[in-house]
This record gives sequence, structure tokens and C-alpha cells, in this order.
Amino acid sequence: MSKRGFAKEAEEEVRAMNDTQTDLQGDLLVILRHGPHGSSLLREGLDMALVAAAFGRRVSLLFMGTGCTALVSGQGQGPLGQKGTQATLNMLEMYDIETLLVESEAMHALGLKACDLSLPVIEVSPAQIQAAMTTHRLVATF
Amino acid sequence: MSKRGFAKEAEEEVRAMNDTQTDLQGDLLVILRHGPHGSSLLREGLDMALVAAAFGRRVSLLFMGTGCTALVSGQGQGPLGQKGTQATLNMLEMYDIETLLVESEAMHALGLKACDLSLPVIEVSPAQIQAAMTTHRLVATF
Amino acid sequence: MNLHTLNRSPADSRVYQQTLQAMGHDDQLLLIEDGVQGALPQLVRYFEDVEGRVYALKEDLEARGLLGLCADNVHVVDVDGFIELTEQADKTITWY
Amino acid sequence: MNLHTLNRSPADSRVYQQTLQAMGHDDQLLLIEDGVQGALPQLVRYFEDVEGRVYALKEDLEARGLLGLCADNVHVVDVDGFIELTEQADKTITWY
Amino acid sequence: MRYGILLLGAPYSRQASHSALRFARALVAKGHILDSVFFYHDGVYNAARLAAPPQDEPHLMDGWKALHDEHGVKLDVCIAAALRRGLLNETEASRHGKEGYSIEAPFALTGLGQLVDLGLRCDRLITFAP
Amino acid sequence: MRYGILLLGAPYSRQASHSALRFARALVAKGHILDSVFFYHDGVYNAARLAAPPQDEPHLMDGWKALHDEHGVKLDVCIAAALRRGLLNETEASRHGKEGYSIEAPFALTGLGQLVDLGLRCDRLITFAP
Repeated sequence: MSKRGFAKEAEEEVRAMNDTQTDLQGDLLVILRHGPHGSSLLREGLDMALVAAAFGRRVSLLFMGTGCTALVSGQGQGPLGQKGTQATLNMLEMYDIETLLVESEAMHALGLKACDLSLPVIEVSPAQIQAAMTTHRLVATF
Repeated sequence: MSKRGFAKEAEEEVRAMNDTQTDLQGDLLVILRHGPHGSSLLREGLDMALVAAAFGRRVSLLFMGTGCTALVSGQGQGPLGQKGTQATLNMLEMYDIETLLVESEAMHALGLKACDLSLPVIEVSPAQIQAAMTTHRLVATF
Repeated sequence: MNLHTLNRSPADSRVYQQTLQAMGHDDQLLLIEDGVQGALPQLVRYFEDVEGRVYALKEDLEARGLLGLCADNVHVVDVDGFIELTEQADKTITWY
Repeated sequence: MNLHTLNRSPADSRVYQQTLQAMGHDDQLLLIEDGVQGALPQLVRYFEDVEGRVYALKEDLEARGLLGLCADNVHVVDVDGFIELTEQADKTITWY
Repeated sequence: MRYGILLLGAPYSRQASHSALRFARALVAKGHILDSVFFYHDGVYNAARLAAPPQDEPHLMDGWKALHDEHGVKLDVCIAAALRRGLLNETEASRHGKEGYSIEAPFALTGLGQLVDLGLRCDRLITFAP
Repeated sequence: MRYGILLLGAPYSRQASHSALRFARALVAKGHILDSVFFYHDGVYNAARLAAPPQDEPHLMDGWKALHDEHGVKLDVCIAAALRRGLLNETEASRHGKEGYSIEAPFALTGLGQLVDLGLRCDRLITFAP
């Protein structure tokens, strides 16, 4: 587990080093600020991202605040059989949505590490968040 | 205005001194934590209080957090003609709802003083809030 | 003795401050829905004034993948445990 | 330059922290709905990092009786001013 | 014990309805009496008779109906909150000159007096909120 | 300029709908083009055709209709968000075997592709949220 965590962290550092403003350009930035199950906003934001990607748009995701918990590994169904969003997250790669930004401050505030997450992410600073706001044509907040 | 404010404050101190657990007993405590216009929760909480009072129940109100702004003087209609809640607040006395508690910490956090409010209130400490929770048969949070 | 339920994360909302003010000396706190985030070790410190009286709903932790990340000093209960808490308490007060 | 709107009071919700992180050097902030509480002198300090670039919607202040209680360093604009801010900004980003 | 539930959250938008239904089922399974569920604020949307959720998701309205059918749980909807949100039964629809209706039995439109009554006649009133 | 509005809040429950309608009216009064209002999340509840608010309160649905009739503003409702919340037009009602319908023209059920398109074809997209 810690070995796997280390590998992921190293991989992430490499990605972060490669990260330039050019990489971040895109048509749509979807900001996700809610975790799974508590509200439908996470799912509805992801749905918009998938549809845009299906129409050939370049889409990035930015997880902020408690939205970072959307990526925590090992999520399940709700107790009444609510689907949750893990299945949707697993589809992102297939739709070429590969830029997953997470707010660094929120990760610290929640005590989460990249190795707690189910997908590879780029932790971003306020300056990088601000850059993402300007390098995408459209920004939608969920 | 400041004179009126002073009179109100004096009046309030007297009320606060008279305030005992016995005075606070009642059938229903409605906790109001939302200001006017932003959501319908303030109105819906007040409606429950008025209906209970109309059925002869002893009702107290406790304003907490940003709910304290519900009592600020000089509220108006919304820009589309939304009614707001001032008219409902003015009816409280007619329904014998006279125990209006406001969370002291919230008043400080918002920088509000009793003289900013349109109705006479009792500022309450955490200990008094806890007492109110046990001296009312029913507690409803809005 | 009253039971208080809280469905908001202290990382999101300040309503936990109201909850804490309203909790008497032997009242209990149950974290549900998004509120279970408060059971994370980094966030449970917001509830240190009521330590030992904090519960979190197992099903909501599980659905979010947070069961394994939960702090040791939080009692995990399932929905039957939730009902037992409401049986024992005089009233259940909801914070959201 | 982007415009950010915020409809939550900083006394209630921590979303203002996300807003501030996302604001570039010349971005502007418009407080609307319950967000106008942030224009109160006691709360405007949460926005000191973007001082001079904070606006509050007049109609929403008025409806809440807060127009007269507003801090001096907040620009008050009506709905036409809101539209002008959106004209000038490349994008409008909504925080809630 | 006799329980009442006050539900303030819309279905699908927030977890409140799921939490309330789960709690309700566990209550009756434990042998408690669930007197009524009172739908108020956005909770009234739970009564929308045309709800058509995807088949792989829980059908909340059917869940409430089953509680009524199997355990006699009353399903009371605040009439003032419902009308402004477009939830009318046949009686209210004709009173307001509208064709069609959006809620039906076993959901019953009623006043807030029922909520106060429920709270005072039950041993426990549990609120689930958005 | 060409504007689009994304509305995520339910009417009456939250101020978002009031804010959006006020903004929309001011936009057209200022000579801007308002292309469409897209209703998503709880915003879809704005399209409920049976809404019967008290007469001394603004009738939001009539306000949206007037924008359509007088200024050609398209009123697009996310179909996935609407169905699970019980908002069906006649076509969808018959497809799902339901009697009756809860939304009608000028509100149109459509997919999220329309929202993405709206955002990219307009000069400005403004979101009003709960």
C-alpha cells in the first residue's frame, strides 16, 4: 500500500513538473466542489463534462474544497442502492478527460494524500487555479 | 434613533434579568438559521411557529447564526416583488410569540446590536441555548 | 439528554459551531451524510469539546470510501445504532 | 479579467476561501443574495486580500435592510451595474 | 415507540430523502411505529407522481408508497409548500383552474397544524434536511 | 452581446430563480441578446406547469414564459435532471407509460449538449445557483 502510494506520488510529481499553462488549455473547465452521495451536484457536473468530451471538446476537471473527497478510493453504493459516482469516474479516461486538478489547500485541510485517491491527479496552487480559469473558454461550477 | 436604541437596550436588559428557565418553557422551539430572501427556510419556520401558536401552543423562537439578520430593521420587498418576512415578523406579537432569543455569539460575529433589530430580543449564551433545548417539548430547526 | 445530527462537513460549513453551542454536557452528536467528513482525523479536532460523544454513520462512511480513514475517537454506528441513539435521547435536533 | 459572484455569507460557508483562491490579480468579486452579508463591516475583513475589487448588489442589500450597514470599501451596484461587470469581464464564475 | 419523520429535502438533489427512507425502513423493522412522514420545504417534491428515475436507481416515491401500504405510514404533504412548487392533487388543480394534477393518494395535502400535532403526539420526531 | 443563463436553483426555495429572472429582464432591457436559459439540477423545477404561487408573490414560470414570448428566449430543460424529478412533457410521459404531464412548451426537454453549445456560442454564460 505505501509502496503503491509512493509510486503514485512519484508519478504525480513528474506530471506536475510537466504541467504548463499550455497543457491546461481547453474548452471547458468543470469545477467540482461536492463529494458523492450528499448531493447530486458532483454527478451533474461530471455528466456535463462527459457530454462535452463526447462532443469532442477538451475538458479539464478541478476538484476544490470537499469536492476532493469525490476521488477517494473504495467508494460504494448508497445503502438504498444509489449508484454513487465511482463508475462515472472510471469512464473519464475513455472520454479523454485526463486533466484532473485538485486544490492543494483542500487536500491538506482534509488530510488527504494523492495515494488516498483512485485516479492520478495534479495538485494545484492558487496561482495554477487562477491560470486554469483563464486558459479555458468556459468554466462551470458544481 | 440612538435614543430609541438605548431604550430598547434597557428594556432588553430587564427582560434578560427576568429570564429564567421557567420563562423559557414551552411546547415548541423554532430555530431560525437563515436570513430573509436567500431561501424559503425562514418563512417556512415562521409559518410553523404561527400555526402552532394559532393552535394554542406556547412557542419560542431562537435565531442563530446568519438567522439573526432576519430581525434587521428596514427590510423590504425583493426586486421582483417577493414579500420577504417583515410582515410575518410583525404578526408575532399578535400570536403571543414574544420570546425571541438571539444567539449572542452570532450577533457579535455579524457586528449586529440589539438596536439594529426591529423587535425586542433576548441575547442568549450557549448555556441558555442548551437550556432552551430541554425546556421545550419539541424543537424544529429551519 | 438530546441527540444532535449534523449533515455538513466542518470543512464546508460553519453550522457545526451552532451545533456545539446547543449541545448540553451529556448530549451526543451523530455525523451523517456529508457530515461524516468530520470523522476524518484532520477534521475531528473541530469536535474536541464533545470528544467521546461523537458518532458517525457507518453506511455513509462506507459509501464515501471514508470508513478506513476515520479517527479512532469517533464511534461508528449503523442505522440501527442511529435508531438506538434516538431511543435513548429525549429529542433529536437536526443541524444542516 | 474575470468576474466572480458569491451568494453565501462568509459567516455561514467557507466557499469564500475557494473564491479567493480562484481570483486573479485584477479579477472582481460581486456579492449577491445572502452573499451581501460579506459587505458588513464585521465580515468584510474576509475579503481584505481583494480590497477595492469587492462589489455588492444594491437590490439584495436593500431587501435585507443591510444597505445602511454596508462597509465603506465595498462598491454598491444595482442589477445594471452587475450586467456592466459581466460585459467587462471575460467570464463570470459562480460560487455557491 | 411512536416516531414521526419530517422531511425537508428534495429527492435525488440531496441525500435527505434517501436517509429518511432508510431510517424509516429500519424503524419499522425494529418494531417501532412510524406514524407519519411530513413533507415540507423541498421535501414536498418527493410526492411528484410522475417521477421517472433511471431503473438502476432507487425509486424513492415507490419507497414511500410501500411504507404506507405495508405499515400504514401516513404521507402528509404541506399544502402551502406544495402549491407554489407545482404539486397539486385533483381537488386543488380544479380549485386553481389547472388541467391535470401532479400528486395523488396515498400522499395527502394538509396544513402545518398536522406537523405540530405529529411532533407533539409522537415520542420522537426526526428531521431529515437538505 | 449574446448571453446565456444557466439556472441551478429551485423556484421559491432559493433566491437563484428570482436573481436569474431579474438579471434576464435587465439584460434584454439593456439591448443584449439573451439566447437561452438552461435549467439544470433543481433549476428544472422552474418548468413545473402546475405551479400555483400565492397571488401576492411573483409567478416565476409566467416570468420565464414572458421572456420567451416577448424576446424569443429559448427555455431548455435538462431531460435527465427533469425525468428523475417528475417533470415530463407529453412525449416523455407516454414513453414512460405515465398518464398526464408536468411540463409543456415553451419549455423544451433537451440534453446537456445544448448547455455546452450554449456556453461556447454565447459571449457570456452566467450561472445562478442555489
